[in-house]
Amino acid sequence: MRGIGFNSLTMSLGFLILIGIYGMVADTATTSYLHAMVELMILAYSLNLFTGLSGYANFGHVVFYGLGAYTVSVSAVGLSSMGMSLPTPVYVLGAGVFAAIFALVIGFPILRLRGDYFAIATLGINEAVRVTICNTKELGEGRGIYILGLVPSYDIKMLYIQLLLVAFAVVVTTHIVLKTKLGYGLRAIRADEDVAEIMGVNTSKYKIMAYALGAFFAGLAGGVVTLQFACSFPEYLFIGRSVDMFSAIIIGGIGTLLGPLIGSVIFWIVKDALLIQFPYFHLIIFGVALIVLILFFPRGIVGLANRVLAKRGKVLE
Amino acid sequence: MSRMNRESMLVVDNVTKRFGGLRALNKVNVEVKRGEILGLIGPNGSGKTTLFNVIMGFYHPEEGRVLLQGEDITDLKPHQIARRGVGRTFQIVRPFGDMTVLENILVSGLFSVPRGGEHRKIEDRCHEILKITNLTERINDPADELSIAEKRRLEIARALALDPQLLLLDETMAGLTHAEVDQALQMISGIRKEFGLTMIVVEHVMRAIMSISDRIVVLSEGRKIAEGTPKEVSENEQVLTAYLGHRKGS
Amino acid sequence: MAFELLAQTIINGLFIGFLFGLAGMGLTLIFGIMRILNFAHGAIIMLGAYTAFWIFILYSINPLVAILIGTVAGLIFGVVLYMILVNRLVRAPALASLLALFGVSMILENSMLNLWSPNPRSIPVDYPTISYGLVTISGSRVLVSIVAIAASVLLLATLKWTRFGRMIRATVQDSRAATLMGVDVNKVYALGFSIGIALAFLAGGLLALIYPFEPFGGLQYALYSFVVVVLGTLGNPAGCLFAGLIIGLIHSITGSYWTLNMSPAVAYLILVLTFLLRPGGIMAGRE
Amino acid sequence: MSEGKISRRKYLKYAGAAVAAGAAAAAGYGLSQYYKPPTPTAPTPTTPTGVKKKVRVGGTKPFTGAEALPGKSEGDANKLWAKMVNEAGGIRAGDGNTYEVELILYNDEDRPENVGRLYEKLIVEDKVDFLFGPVYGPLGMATVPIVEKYKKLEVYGTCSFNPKDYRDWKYIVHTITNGPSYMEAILDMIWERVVPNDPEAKNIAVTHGDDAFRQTAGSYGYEYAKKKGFNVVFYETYHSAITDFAPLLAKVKAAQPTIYLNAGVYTDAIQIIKQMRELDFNVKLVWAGTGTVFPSFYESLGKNAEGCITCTQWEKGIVYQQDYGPSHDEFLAAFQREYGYQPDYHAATGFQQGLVLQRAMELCDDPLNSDAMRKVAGEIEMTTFYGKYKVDPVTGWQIGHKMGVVQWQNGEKAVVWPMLTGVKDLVYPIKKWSER
Repeated sequence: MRGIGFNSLTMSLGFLILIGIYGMVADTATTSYLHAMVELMILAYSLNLFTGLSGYANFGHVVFYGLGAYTVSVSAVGLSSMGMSLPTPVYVLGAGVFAAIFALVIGFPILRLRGDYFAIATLGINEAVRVTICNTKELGEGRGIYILGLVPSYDIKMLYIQLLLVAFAVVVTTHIVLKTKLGYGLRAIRADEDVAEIMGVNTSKYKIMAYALGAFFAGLAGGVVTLQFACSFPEYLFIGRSVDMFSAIIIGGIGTLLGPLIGSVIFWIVKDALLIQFPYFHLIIFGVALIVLILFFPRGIVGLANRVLAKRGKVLE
Repeated sequence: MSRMNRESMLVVDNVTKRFGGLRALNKVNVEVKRGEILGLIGPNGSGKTTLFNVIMGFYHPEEGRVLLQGEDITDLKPHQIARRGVGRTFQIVRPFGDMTVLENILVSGLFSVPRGGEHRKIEDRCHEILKITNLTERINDPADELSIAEKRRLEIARALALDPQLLLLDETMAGLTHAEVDQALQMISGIRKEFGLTMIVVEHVMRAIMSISDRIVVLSEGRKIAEGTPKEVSENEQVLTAYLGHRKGS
Repeated sequence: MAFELLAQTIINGLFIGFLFGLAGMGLTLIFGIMRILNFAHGAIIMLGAYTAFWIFILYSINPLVAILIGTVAGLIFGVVLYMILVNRLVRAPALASLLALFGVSMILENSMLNLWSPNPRSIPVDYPTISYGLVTISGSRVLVSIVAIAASVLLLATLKWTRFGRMIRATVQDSRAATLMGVDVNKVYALGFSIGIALAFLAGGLLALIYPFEPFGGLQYALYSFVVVVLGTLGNPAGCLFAGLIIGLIHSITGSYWTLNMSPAVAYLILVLTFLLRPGGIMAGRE
Repeated sequence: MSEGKISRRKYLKYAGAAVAAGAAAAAGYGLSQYYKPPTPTAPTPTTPTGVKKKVRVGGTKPFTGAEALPGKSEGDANKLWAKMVNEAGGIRAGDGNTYEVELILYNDEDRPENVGRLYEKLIVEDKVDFLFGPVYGPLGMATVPIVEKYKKLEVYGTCSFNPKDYRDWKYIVHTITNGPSYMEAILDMIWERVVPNDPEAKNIAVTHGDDAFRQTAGSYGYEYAKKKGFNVVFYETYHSAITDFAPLLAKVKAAQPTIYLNAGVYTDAIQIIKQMRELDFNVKLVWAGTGTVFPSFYESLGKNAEGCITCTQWEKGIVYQQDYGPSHDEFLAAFQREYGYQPDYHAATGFQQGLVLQRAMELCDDPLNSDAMRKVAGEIEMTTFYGKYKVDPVTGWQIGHKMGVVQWQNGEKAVVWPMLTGVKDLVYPIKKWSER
């Protein structure tokens, strides 16, 4: 095996440590800026675990982020009515677990579909969940659920630490998955699903596992955002967020370890700068840039780097 | 293991497969002994590939059963059959394009051992297979960049990595030059000696199939029309008509 | 009383159904030919609505004529969009082409916002309504349905009988085989794609007659079109017409007999159910 | 990927040109006459007279996305206020200094992930002293924890909250009558001006959308109507993104109400009137949604808009006797001159945000300290062109401001409530659809 893998992992974890320390020492505005970037990074990694590796276009991945968010607020309200409350990490973990369970339940039916049918089904599910939330009294309908006071008051540094831990977890998980049967099985499914089945890969089981794993980390990110705003509302399930995650992994390099990291950093910096400079035109410029980038680097930055590095026998994972 | 005939590796028992009105396989009975190379020939559309897909569990037969070493595998999923040691190659090469040659082989390697033996042991076995199918120098190149002949050998290597007991070779010689066919024949007999494999080989290159098979089964329009040693089959009247069509005046 | 409500519901359902069908047709034609899901479909429908609206306002001609001119403009826009971007997308990996089209919808929606302000608009024109007892049929909806049916029949006829139609169907079956048969697949892609866009412009124009529209209003129509397209089997325009009616009825019946706010959810649930029962969509196999 | 691959360099040149052309075309088009993008936010500095201090005010509005309409008009009004204050030499605060206003507005796209980052940037990086809240309810609530932590006074504009969600926040003040009492003005107007001479008017139907604002306005309106003595013959919620109301209206028509009130937004309002006409569903008075206030409502519906009423935070023609800030006409003229379009209630509310801050600074002896300012803002009572301002000192909830009611009468919005000088007669019952 070529000397690869190892340094991609150290690079990503090293980068996380770097922005972690910088975020903690700098002023809270920078912490909040990095917090938003790391949140997008986690979502990109969670999408990469499923779509990146298996090639199944999941356009409704934000539904797990939303469900994670609602798990925290619903459980916070529920527990407080019984006079109890949990430490925040338990809430966040609960958010991830619920999202993963939901993925397992919904995964069986829709993972029997392929390609474009699957993409549309995920869109449908995201909308169906959002509409159902909007119409259920207990879930706060359109107004959302407010838990100000039920969870520790807003402290961006603490939230940032929790988010970094989740980011560490998702990066290490991606590395492990890429090195084990799950990773090879998923990449085989992406290349040619029927042949993968014939080569011994239990395709239906592996797709579900990846789907639930991705959902778990998206749920964790959702849990943290509810703690940040002390409320959760249907806008968390806005389809635009799925597009952001998607752009991040396409820009960075789909199905790789470094791809989601590079992609989300570039995506966030460019989008934020454009948003502040051109309040009205930012999406036009961003749209044009996205298209040119996709046509030029369909394999993303890591893909490009690999083409360059391949001559020297090294490949970025 | 099998109460019936001890050395029978695979029994295709009275299998019928229909696609709408078309009867692709019609009550086909085939038996392959352990360590034997069975040639499977027949004109295009005679059901050879369909039979492979039924054996691999990709298609489910309307009637009949498939037994692997006495165990009924008719209702198993392809990956379960593969893990029971049945490897297969494809008529039109289907490599895992964006994965390297080694990774292509690692996929089946990892899934062959039921408990998923540790990485190191599997990797050594893969390197050995690469040597036999002389793909070693292309080890880290993406499968897309291989030549047709190399991709054909990769298919065989990938099937071998499953540590199979039964190998299904689907026209691995098609489109090869004379020299390349001889090379392939040599490799297949080498594999047979090295791993003691039972094989079913589908081939249109008569010279190759006749020389390598112990026994030959001939299919036409989904039915078995002849069976026997290569010599018997090549003189069989029905086989010639099936292949060459009716001779004038006969 | 209950009968009138049922009759009114079914009539409303059918009328929107034709519009959903037409909107779906543009989408499914493009998918059929190029295996690309046009995620900019919603924004393009809105662009069609604005085009028809401005032609009507600036030249104050009969709205139908304005819509037809708009459709021709759609054809040209389709060709331009194909030349600049889409012909390169055909060869790009599937995930990338889906996202590139999202990029297109970002550009279109925000350009419309900056050009024509976020104010919702509608073509202010009224056609007489016909009513029997409590059941009334609005003139503009009848008109919209007639045009939608005419366009659908016209499309199906061209596909069935004209040479160009056969070339498109060949490409839909198997583009590689079509090339071998001497079909200039690139020309089919270009024209097929622009016909799909023209249909979206037509749907947008008709929609502007009966519903208000604004730059970001396309998402809801896109989601409904996806449901219609998948129900009618991807790549099968005839199936679309049929599926459009079903979704129109579901939308209307849920609205009348449950609450209107669950209509989209019911449509999406029907979509997921169809996937399970007939993965190929209801028209699978019956081309 | 190989066959038909254009050489990378040729494509680069071609794509580069397309990118530049695309962005330039968009920017150029953007400056078309109808829709002028805002001038840079920081107003032109005025000639310094004496010791000048600076007060920084920050906020975010949804300049793009589905909420772009209210975002742009509220943002424009905030900027107009800052410009007018600076042109008049700044705010003469309670501590004797005069403060020049520096306003910083960002685009939050009405998306939660932008709010956290932008408010931290405003408070910590841009060091703003006070904040104008975002336009959309849930997003407004999302800023509460940040504002409470950094103890920064935040004045909310058209962002409506629900009293049930109030937790003891200390730095927030509202300007508009909040969601719950939106329908009160209409119901009071009907009770005072219609019921006495048409008892039938008690039978009303109420419907509303299911997003934050319409849910609050509709459900509280329903309770208020029952408390007031109305007989609500039909009540239902509809999905906020729905554009086809025929099924709903068929049911409302079946209930045969005299008056039909729908708490909806702009697209609902147009669509409901169109489909009431299609279904020939006649009532003596109709409120189709707050969107009725927009001029383009009348443009889109033509004569069908005649007679439609709506409650509104503020409307041209509601002439309060203001004891602070510009008069009704001065505000209208200033806005028309600056932006070339009629201000709607979002714009008026945006301007009121500024006036509340300005008045509080004038009366507060420590004008940059949020605690002191919040205390003053909680206690002041004033009437501006926008109407009365009085908040509950503890919750910051607006209790003074009352909604007005307007009715489209031959192409103009006539003020029919509150009963101030110059109020017009109410056209009741409105013409049947067939007679228009």
